[in-house]
Parts: sequence; C-alpha cells; structure tokens
Amino acid sequence: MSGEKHAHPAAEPLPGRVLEQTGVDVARCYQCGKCSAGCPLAAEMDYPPSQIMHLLQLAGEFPEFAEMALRSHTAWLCLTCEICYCRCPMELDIPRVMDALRHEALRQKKVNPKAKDILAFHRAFLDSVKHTGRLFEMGQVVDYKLRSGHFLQDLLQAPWMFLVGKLHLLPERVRDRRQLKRIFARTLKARENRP
Amino acid sequence: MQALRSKARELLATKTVQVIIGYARGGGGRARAVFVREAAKADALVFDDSCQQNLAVYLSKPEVRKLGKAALVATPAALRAILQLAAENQIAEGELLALAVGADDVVPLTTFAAIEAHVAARDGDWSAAEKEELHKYEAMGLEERRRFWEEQFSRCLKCYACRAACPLCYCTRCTVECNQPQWIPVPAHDLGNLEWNVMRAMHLAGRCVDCGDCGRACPVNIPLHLLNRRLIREVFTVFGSRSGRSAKGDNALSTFKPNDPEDFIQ
Amino acid sequence: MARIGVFICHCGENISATVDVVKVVAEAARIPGVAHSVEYKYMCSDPGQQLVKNAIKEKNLTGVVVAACSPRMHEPTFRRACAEAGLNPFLCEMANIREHCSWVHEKGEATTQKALDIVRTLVAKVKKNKALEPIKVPVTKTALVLGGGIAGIQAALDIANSGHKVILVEKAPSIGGHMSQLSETFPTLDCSQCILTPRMVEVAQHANITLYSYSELESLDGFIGNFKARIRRKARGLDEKLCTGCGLCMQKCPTRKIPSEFDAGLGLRPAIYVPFPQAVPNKPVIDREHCTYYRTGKCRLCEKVCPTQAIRFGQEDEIVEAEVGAVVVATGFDIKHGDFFPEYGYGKHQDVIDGLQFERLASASGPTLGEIRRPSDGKVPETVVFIACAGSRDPAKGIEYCSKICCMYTAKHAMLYRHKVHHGKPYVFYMDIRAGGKMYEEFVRRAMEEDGVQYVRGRVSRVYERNGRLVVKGVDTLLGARPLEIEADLVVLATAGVANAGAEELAQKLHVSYDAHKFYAEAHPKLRPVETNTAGIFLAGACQAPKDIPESVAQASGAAAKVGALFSQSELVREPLIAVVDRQAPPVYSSCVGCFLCQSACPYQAIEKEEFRGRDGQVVKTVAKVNPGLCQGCGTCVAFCRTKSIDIQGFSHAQVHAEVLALLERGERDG
Amino acid sequence: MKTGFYPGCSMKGSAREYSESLLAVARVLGRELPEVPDWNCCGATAAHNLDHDLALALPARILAAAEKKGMDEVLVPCAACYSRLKVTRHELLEDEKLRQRISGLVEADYRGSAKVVNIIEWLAAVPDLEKLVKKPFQRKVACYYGCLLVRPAGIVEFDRPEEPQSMDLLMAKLGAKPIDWAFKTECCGAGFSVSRTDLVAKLSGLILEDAVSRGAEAVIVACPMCHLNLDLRRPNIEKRTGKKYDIPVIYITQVLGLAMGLPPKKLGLQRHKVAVKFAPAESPVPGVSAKRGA
Amino acid sequence: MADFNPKIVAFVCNWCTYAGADLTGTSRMKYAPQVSIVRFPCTGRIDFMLLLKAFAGGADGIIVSGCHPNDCHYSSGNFHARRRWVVFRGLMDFLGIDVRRVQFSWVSAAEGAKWAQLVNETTDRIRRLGPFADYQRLRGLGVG
Repeated sequence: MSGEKHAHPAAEPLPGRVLEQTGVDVARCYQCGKCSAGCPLAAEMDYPPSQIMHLLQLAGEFPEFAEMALRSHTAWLCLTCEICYCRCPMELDIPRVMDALRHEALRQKKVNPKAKDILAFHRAFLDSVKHTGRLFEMGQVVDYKLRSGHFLQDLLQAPWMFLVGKLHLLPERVRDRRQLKRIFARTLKARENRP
Repeated sequence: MQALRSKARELLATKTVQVIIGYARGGGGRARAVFVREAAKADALVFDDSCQQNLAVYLSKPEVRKLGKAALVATPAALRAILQLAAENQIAEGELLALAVGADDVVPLTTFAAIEAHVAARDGDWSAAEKEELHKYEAMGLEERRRFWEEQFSRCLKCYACRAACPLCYCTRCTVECNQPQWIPVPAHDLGNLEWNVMRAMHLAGRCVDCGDCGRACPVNIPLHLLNRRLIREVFTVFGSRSGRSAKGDNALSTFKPNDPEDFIQ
Repeated sequence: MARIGVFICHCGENISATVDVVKVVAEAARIPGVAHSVEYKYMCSDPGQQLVKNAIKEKNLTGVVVAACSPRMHEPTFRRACAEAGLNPFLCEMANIREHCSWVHEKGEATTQKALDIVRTLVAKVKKNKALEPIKVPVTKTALVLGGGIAGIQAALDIANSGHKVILVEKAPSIGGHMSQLSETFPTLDCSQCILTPRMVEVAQHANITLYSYSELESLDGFIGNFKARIRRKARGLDEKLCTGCGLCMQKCPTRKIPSEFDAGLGLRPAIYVPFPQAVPNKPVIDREHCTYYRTGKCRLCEKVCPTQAIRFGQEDEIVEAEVGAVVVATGFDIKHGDFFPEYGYGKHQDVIDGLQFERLASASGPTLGEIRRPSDGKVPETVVFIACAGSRDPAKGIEYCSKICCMYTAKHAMLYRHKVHHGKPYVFYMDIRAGGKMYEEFVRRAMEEDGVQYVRGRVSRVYERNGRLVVKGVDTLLGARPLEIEADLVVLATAGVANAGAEELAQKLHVSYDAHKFYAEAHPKLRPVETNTAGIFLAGACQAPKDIPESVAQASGAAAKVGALFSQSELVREPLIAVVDRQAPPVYSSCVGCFLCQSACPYQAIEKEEFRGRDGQVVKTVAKVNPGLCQGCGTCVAFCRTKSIDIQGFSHAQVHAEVLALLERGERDG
Repeated sequence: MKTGFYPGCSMKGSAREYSESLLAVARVLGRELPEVPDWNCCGATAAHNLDHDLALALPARILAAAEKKGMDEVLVPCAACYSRLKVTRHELLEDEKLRQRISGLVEADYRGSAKVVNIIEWLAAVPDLEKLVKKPFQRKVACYYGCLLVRPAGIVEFDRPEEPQSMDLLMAKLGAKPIDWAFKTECCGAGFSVSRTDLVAKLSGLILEDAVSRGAEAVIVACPMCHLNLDLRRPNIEKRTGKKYDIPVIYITQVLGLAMGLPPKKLGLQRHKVAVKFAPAESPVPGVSAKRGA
Repeated sequence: MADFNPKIVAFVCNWCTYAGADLTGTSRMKYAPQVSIVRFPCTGRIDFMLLLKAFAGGADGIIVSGCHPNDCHYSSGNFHARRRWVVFRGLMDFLGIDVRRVQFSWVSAAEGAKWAQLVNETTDRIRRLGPFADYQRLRGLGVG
C-alpha cells in the first residue's frame, strides 16, 4: 500500500499523507483554537496545535509550511493527553496527527533538535522492550543517560528507589523474545531504515 | 344431516329465507352446490366431508341475490368469507343467515356478531400438515423455488377457474379485463401467467379467508392456495391481523401503524 | 393521431456540456408521434417560450414535452406558455434532463442516451395526457396565526389591517414571545418592551383579531382555503370575563418561590401569575403543578381574595373549532439549554449563564431591575467573559450551523454591561464576527472602539471555579495561538438558537416539512421563502431558521402579504391533479364494486359513498366518489383499486403504464 | 467470567505497590487474577510516538495471548497501559484490513474477544463493596483521573470525559469525602517524567496546588505514571513552585486496602516518596519519610 | 459482468425523493447513469403491477423511494406503501424471485447525497446479480 510512497517522502504532499495515515482531514479544521486553549503544553510549543493544523492546511501548496510542521518541537512535546481531541468541535483527532508528524519527521530525519532528549528517552525505552520484552527501568535509565548525556539528572533518585525496592538490578524477561525482535524488525526498524 | 334438513325445511316454510344455498349429492358421489327454494326439496341437502366448496362464493352473484334472502350452509371458511364480504360492503346485516354445520348439528347464525363469535370460538392455527406443506416450499433454495413455480405456471391456462371459485373475487371488472392499459397480456404465456398469479395473490393479500378453493378449482393442479397462505402468514406475523374475523375490520393493507417494521427499507 | 412537440433546452451550458443535444433532437424526431423536435439555448427565456407557442400553433401540436430542468422548477412556466398558445396546459410535460441527467453524469454516450430515454418516456406519457380543467374551491377569508411572538404579532396585525379576520394562537399565558424578554435591541439599543408592548396592546384591541392565549393547536384538517382547526384552550383556572387583572390573587398566593420562565429562571413567581407586568392579556393563570390547592387540596386563597370571584379551580381545557383559509406559522425558536458543555460548567456554576438570562439581568423589568448582578451572590461582576458560538458551529456538542444572531447580541451584551458597570472589564471570545446587516458592523465597531470591549479571537477550552471566581482558559489565535487565562466574575454563553421542542410534532399536524434541525422548510430557498410546500401554510420568523427582529418582522409582513393575495379572490383555482372514480351509463353506473378499501386508505377522508337508485327508488349500487375539494391527489387509493376504477389525473394508469412501456422499448433495443 | 491480569512493566518496578495492593485486595475479595501469559510491554508513549504499527502490535500480542488463554476480560490497572490496549482493540476491530496486518505481525489471529477493563470498572463491578469496609477512609480526597482513563471518550466509553464521577463514587463507598476540584482530568506530564522533568514539575505542580488549596488530604490515582510524577517527582515540583506539599498520593487499591483494614505494609505504602502520615496502624517506614527531599 | 450495464427503474415520489434527486443534481454529485426515474405524486400511488411491468420491460433492478415516515407530503401514503411492499417482497421471495432486485428506500428532499449513494449501491448490487435473465426469458427476451 503506502510502502511505495514511503520510498519517496515527497511523493504526496503532507496533508494527503496525514489523511492517509490518520484519517484526519485537516481541511475540516476552522481554526477556532480550542485545542490550543486547552493544551497543557501550548505555551511551551513553537506552534500550538491549532497552528500546526493550519500549517498542514497550507502545506500542500507551500512546502515551507510542511517543513515548519515536520521540524516543529510541538510534535514531540505533545503528551497525547487527548484533551484537544476531546474538546474539538470538529472532532479532529489531533493527537494522531501529531503521531503522524513524528513518524514523518523521523523518516525524513527532520526531528527538531530540541526534541533530542524526548526522542532519546523513547528510543531507550523501546530498546529495553526490544531486548527484554518489558521495560527494564534501571537499564532504560542508564541507556537514556548515555543517549542524552544527562548523567547527573535522576541519579539522586536511584538509590532511594532501590531502598524502597522500586528499581531492580536485573530485568524481567519475556520468554519468546525472538518474536518481539521480529515484531520490531518488521515495524520500527523497517521504517527507520527506509531512505 | 337430519338436523340440517329439518332446519332448512323450517326456514323455507316460515319464509324466513327464500333460498337455502347448500350441498347436494352430485355425480360420482361428489358434492355439488344446490339452491333449495321449496321446503319439500330440503331433503336434497347433504353435508359430509366431501362438502368442501366455499358456498359463500355465490353470495355476490347477482342471479343468486335475485332469489331473495338466503340461508347459507357454511363451513368455517364460508363463515369467514361472509365476514370478509361484509367488511368489504358486499353484503349487509340481515341479508342472509348462516347455517354453521358441524359433525351432526347445525347452528343458525342470524347476525354478523353471531358469526364473529362463532368463528372466534373455533378459530385455530393451521394443522401440522398444512404448516408442513408451506414449509416444504420455503425450505427450498431460491432458485429451486423459482423453477418450481415457473414449471407450475407454465401449465396455467388462464381459465380463471381459481377466480370463479374464490368468494372474494367478486369484482365485476377484474384487472385482467382492463385493456386500457392492458395490464396483463391475454394469451397464456409464461410472463402473463406469472403476472396473473402474482396479481391474484396480491389482490387477496389481507383478504383471503383461506378456504383453498382456488387450488382445488385449478384444472391443472397448481397449488395456488400456497401463495395466499404465504401472504396470510406474512400479514399475520408482521401486522398481526387475520382477514375474515370481523364484519367491520379494516383491511390490513388499507391501514397502517406508524411503527410498522421497515428493516428492508434503506 | 398524436402530434407531439419536443423542445430541448441547452440551459446555457448546463445541459449541452454533457448531453449531445443535437443528437437527442434528431433521435427524438424519430419517436412515433413526434411531429416537431427542436433545441434552444434557454427554453425558459421569452424567445424560448415563444418557440413553443409558435410551434403549437403552426404544427397544431396535441402535446408538448420540454426537455430541460426539473418540473419542480419550470413546469408552471411552460404550462402557462402552452395555455397562452391555446393548448391545454395539462398536455405539457417536462423531461428532467438537467437535475436528473446532465448534472449528475459525465459527458458521454451513456448520458446522451439517458437524456433521450427520459424524453421518450415523457413523450409516451404525454400522448396519454388528457386536457384537464382547473378546480375551483371557495376560500374562507380568515387566517390562523400560530405563535404570538413578534413575528406572529406582525403577521396578525398586517392581515387584520388589510381587512381580514385573524385568529392568533399563543401557547404561553401572554403574547410577546422572546422579544418581550429582551432588554435593549441592536443596533439601535432602543428598549425592547417600549417598541413591542404597544403592538401587543393593538393585537388585543383589534376588531379583526381573536386572541387565544394559553392555547395550542390540536389538529388541522382540510386544505388551502378550507382548513378546519381545532384549538385547545388550556384551563387558566379563572373566568377571563370576570377577571380584571387586579393582581390581588398573585400578591396573596402563598406559593411564591417558583422559578420564573419569563426571567429565564433568575427570578421567582407565585403559582398564580401573569408572566410579566405588561402581559397581554393581563390575566393570570394557575400553574397547577405548583399550586398548593392542586397539590394538597387545601388553600384556595386566591379564590377568597378575588374581588370578582373569577377563580375557577374546576375549569377544564376547552376545544374550539375554527374554519380558516390560511395558516401562518410563527412559533419561533428556543435556545439550547442544559449542560451540553460540561467544560464550560453551565448548570454547575451559577455564574455561568446564557444569553437570555443576561437579557433579564440587563432588563429594567428584570429580577435585578436592570442592574448587572451575578446570580450566585448578587455581586456586581468586575470582569465578564462572553463566549460566542457556545453550541453554534459545533458539530461535536451543539449544532453545525451558525445561529446568526449571537454575534450581534453578544456585542450588545458587552456594551450594555459597560454602560451599566463603567469600570467593568468585558471580554468577548469569538471565532468570526458576523455583522452583516444595516448598521450592524458599525454597532460592533462601537462596542470595541467606544465601549472598550476586548475581543479575543479564539474559542474557550474550559471554565472552572477557583475561590469564588471563574477561570476562563482561552486562547488568542491572532497571537500565535497562545493560551490565556482570565479570572471572571460572570461568564455569558451565547448559546445556539434551536428549533422549539414541539416543532416536529406541530409540523406533522400541519403536514409541512422541516429540515434536519427541525426548522420548518420553505418551499424554495430563494424564491418562495415564506411558503411551505403545503399550499395555504406560510412561515414567519425564527421557526424557519434563527432570525433577528427586523428579519422576523419582514418575513411576517411577507407572509401576511401572501395571505392577503390568497384572500383577494373569493374562489381559489386548484390544479385538477386529483383522483376520479369511473362512471358509466346505467345499469353499470361504474366499474367500482364498492369495497371501499380506498376509503380507509385515504389520508384526507376525500372518498365518499354514492348510491345509485333504480326506477323503484331502490338502491341498486353503492360506489366510491371523490370529493374534489378534499382530495390532494396522492393516489394512494389508486394503488388499492383492484378493478382499476379509481384513477388519478396527471398520473393516470394509462400515463404511468405508457412511461414504463417506453422503458421497455429501450429494453428491446439494447437488450 | 475469566479475568486476566495485565500488570505492565511499571507495576513490576516503580509502581510495585500498586500491584501489591491490588493483589492484597483481590485476595480479600476472593478474586483470582492470573497474569496474561508471557505478557510484554504495551509500548506506552514511546511506541506510538515512533511507529504506529509497533504501537498496535505490542498491545495486540498481549491481547492475543489473553484471548488464547480463554480470558473474557483483561484487567489493566495502569491507566496508560489501559489506554494503549483499549485503543488497539478499538482500532483493530474497526478496521478488518488492519486487524489482519497486525495479526500477521504478532503471529496470532487476534479476534478481540477479550474485553479491556480498568481498575475502576473492575472495582465498581464488585457487589456491595461497602460491606467490606472495616475502617472507613474518612479523608477529604482529590480523585485524580488523569488523561487516559476517560479519553478519548469515543474509545474508552467509560466515564464522561469532563467532570468524571466513577472514582468519586468509589471513594465515597469507602467512607472518603471526594472534593469538587478543577484538575481531575488535567495532564500531569505523563511520559516526560525522565526526559522533561521540568514540564512534569510544572503540570503536576498545578494539580497539587489546586488539590491542596481545596483542602484535599490525599490525591487518589489509578496510574503509575501519575503517581511517579506527583509522588516521586515531588522534589522537582517543590523546587519549581517554591512551596512544600505534604499531601500524599495514594493508589485506589491502597485506599481500598486501608479501608478493608489491611496493614499498610501489605499495601506497599512504605514505598511512597511522600509519607502517608495519617495511615492507620504502624506508621510508614521511618527511614523513608526522613529521606524526603534529600 | 463488469461491463454489464444494468437497466434500473426508479419509482419515486414527487415531494421527497424526486426533489432529493433534484438536489443531487443542483449539488452536482455524480452517479451511475443506468437509472431511469418515473415520477409519482406519492409512494402510496405506486401500484405493484408497475414493478412487474418494469421487470417485464427488461429492468434488471428497481428502486422504490419516497418520504421518510412522518414526512409524507400526504401524511400517510408512504405508510400504506410500506405495508404493500412487505407483502410484495414476501410473495416475490416465495416465488423464487431475488428480492435484492427491488430496493426500497426513504430519501428526503434534503438527501441529495443519499440519493446518489442509493443509486450507486443499487447499480453495483444489480451488476453483481447480473441481468434478470430468468424474468426476461419469460417474455422471450433475447437476454443471456
């Protein structure tokens, strides 16, 4: 299906790709701004949700707007708290649009530099899952520190967490880890390796 | 049978009625319709299992009406026919008297109300055999059913015996006789035969009293009554009404409920 | 031998763009019975119609088929043209090759073929058409006006002033409608009651107007010019003739804490009450649900104090019947109530109110005597946030359409607030400002420029209470969609305008159609805005769509003018498209066998019995007969008739049968 | 009715007191809670952030396993996991093509027979729970639902998305006095607890502030992430607001346990960063409370 | 069967469905051209004999459509029609005639889109069912 398109990121303009991946027709957004008004992190974002939607509306004709959306910090700040979707008068699933933007940004290698830490965390998280099948918090935290370079942050918490038995030294493991590897290979990996 | 004859004699003698429409022994031991107008001839009347014809068919015939007030030897189906005819303004209260005949008794019913009560008291469901007969065809696959009826109708001669036998086919001008426009082609070919039989069944929907005379009358033995039966059940299960039960009752198809089922409508 | 003329319209490009008109003309000419076949750019234009008229005369045509747009559009036009050329108008049919063909199919052979099929079908039909003469029915020159709001009042007065009788029915105890609840009115800010109440009084005193207040339409039968209305006069619980409206009963009534409908729940009223001081009629009603006597069987205080002994506890609803020739529906609208916006806390926080409630707060006759005080603690709000589009343009929680009046009344509210609370801070959250209308834009500008109303472009996400104030989480989409929080003392929701609760039920009583939102449907969105598709029933005001006062009044006068036109003739000419029962010479009289299935099926009780008697005076036959006045031509009876004795003119057996046969030919050809 | 239990990763680690309390309570209720066989991580925020298929495949594998084991419903106490599983089930049942593709990925024909239930639904279904209350939890509590229990409403179809009530009703049953407050469903910062602690501190701070200012004595949660952010991240919050908050953050199941009279230790209360001072019987591990803010 | 162009006859009422089909046109929505519309004042007027005639005429499928319940311009014509079609379908089925060839529907004057959809869906269905050879054979039509 979309495999062929994935081979050429520019094959179809962004709005169309968003529609295809999320079923959300950005043209339906009439810019009331309710999503931005309710978004817990709108203030931190370079483009609050309603602006992202507007960028996408124009992205078809103006590639530079597509770029702004793809390279936005917003996509990565979105917490998927769903409050925008919940209150959108047009019932547009904005969180899914954000997902699609992230996926596009990843594939087109256009992740906003400010999102480095967040991405690092997600990667560390999934690595842990890929290898053990479950989240090995200790391992992940260490992995994350290596990826992000924030060695000190949180180390203060760690000892206490041992004390109260919240961190384990050894990970729990899923038995059929091969299968999980296969799942990763067919999804995330396959996607990220595409040109 | 004696009860019937003596009752008939009395009715004619007292001039309560001018004619008894009943059964008499016909050729080959079969029962035939007879119109007894003199008390002396009452002994011609018979009643037994061979007496199946629905005599109500004569009630709407002008030549019979001319004979005056009639007493009708009535099977249950005939009683239902009387009520349906009344509901359709074809006979009026007091125009006739029904002699509901049982095994060895006869109950004179002088009013529609009495007939309604009599019918209601003895009203029942189809026999297992009757149900089985209908079910047999419904169990067929669609294509199998189509072939079956196509074969059946291919034998139809358009002799209209079914119509003549039907107490409710009293129309003085049947749709088949309309020629401007010609609704149904006159010659007996497959299409015309199908159209005629569909039309007959549809025109009897919500009206047929289930006597089965159409099927019996058919010279080429097409089980016509099955078509009516199928619709009787449709009307009863979907609209909950049965024809021939009331002298006033509105026809199931000329009335409606706002919440009638419509799952088949898009 | 039929001589049919076929006239094929290009409708500019509308038809010829996808249909090969020339080919259709040529093919049509070859249809048996077609004596003449031509095309023209605009058949409905004068030269186009002339084309038809000339052909009728020159080729002495016996029938005409105009292949163009929908008959619902131009059938009357061409039938008139035929009539002018001396051809009976009912010998003209339209082949709809635009709406049903050129507009809905791609250019190509199939589309041209279909256009031809449609033409052939109607040629076949028109060959069977019969010359028909219009039916004349008398007109009862009394109008029934439903609804005593400003629209109903205007319509009633206009009709009455043109010398016709009017029956005005209002379901509330008093006429006045929503307008009587308003404080000032945009764009002039004149006091609503000051301009309304004189008209209410005029209605009460007008010789031509019979006012049934506290009454509702029970049923409406009949047809244009000859309706029969049954009106339920709900029991007021008093003798209106005796009651002087002194109001003593209201003062003495012990049950006083009932939320006043008129004050939108912000004020209180007794169990026996007139909704407001200037009510017309100024006679109270007993609210049986709350009245102590009706609840407990004791009290009857009002009865004791009434100086004229007018109280009638035992009184029952009364049904009055009236014959009317026309109906004006002016039942108005409602606002979307209830907490359909949980995130705005309507219904949870007392200080989140709707527009109508603000009107009452701002009204000099309101519960606060015109001072803006918030419901919770009566405090004068320092900051008020007005939220526009609260429910409007909101498919998710409200309605998708624009309620049209909110932009203006919100600007008015903010203005009034500033006029009454000079130091107050009004904010308006809006999506767009729709101020189309004479002096409207200027009005909104004034709110911003002179009264310092702060307009913030964005929708509010949430309103919640924090230490006695309301936190409004909004956004300004003009400032990079930055979220912004305002602590307000009062929040006013410009709630959507919606159809009345009973709208659907009434529509079904009247047999008028309505849209997806239960607003009544006009006969044509542009050209017949005050008619319904049921002849003789007209629309006025917000029952058709949300409207402001000037629009409602304009439409009311329009409806009144239509009624006037209808009443200008003593006899109404109707299309003869009705059912008829076969008649023949004795002794047959008719092929009808008198089973009267048609009678029980007829929705209009238009089928009667006709008896034929022989020489001896005996009834020899009873058959069906159609009352041409009552028959509306639905043809339901026709489909029931087994003997095909009843037929409907214009859609006769011969006609529709021929149409289907015409399709058969097509079957033969490419089968 | 066979109910499976999906703990999810955090309940085995940072939120183990949640599962401890749940299992303790379940024991009293006499409910078996077998774990979904060989369950894996649901993928959480990370997965759907990075890859849609992966975000569906991981939960699908879990649900398929539960289905295979003949479980009619899967109890998912972690609101975050609950959301992932519920969304996945919804999406796959909506779209047959997708269902087949994902089934292929997880090498099992997922049919969607097993329902996904959250902790509130599960407890609400327990017949007359109030009868089991030995020590009514007479505290003013702020019921914190967070985002994922109630949103997206169209998919979870559980409680109403604005002003939800189910947890309040549950707490009332246990003798608590739920307060009316404004931040029931505001976001706490969710998956950012490690990567963007600053934002977590900000958002969680607003939540605590509102709860405290309205006189709540405890915040009740049903989500390890919320707990992590409101409890473990307390120092960051206090650093940001410059205020101290003693208000403890307690899991629904812990409150239920306390109300049933179970010993705090069994309910893992000692594992909290912010001590539950008013907890009955033996006071929480002293060492812990001493270490607060270290 | 892909290239088979079914002949479909639509019996519609003047007030709702005919107007709805007009709206489809004014909204310029496209639909399959195989359908020919016959206009009636009301579904109540539609005689079952006409459906037979249409089939006899070589129609492969039939649409019968009118006002939604309670919206009938004549208040109850569609209710009567509805009962008639219940019985008619029962009979058709009993005679082995595939009732999927007759599509009943309510399309209001406001439902231009629904009309287009109805026509397209019906056309597709009839296409899948193929020509109504069984019936047309009856009148010795050279089909199939």
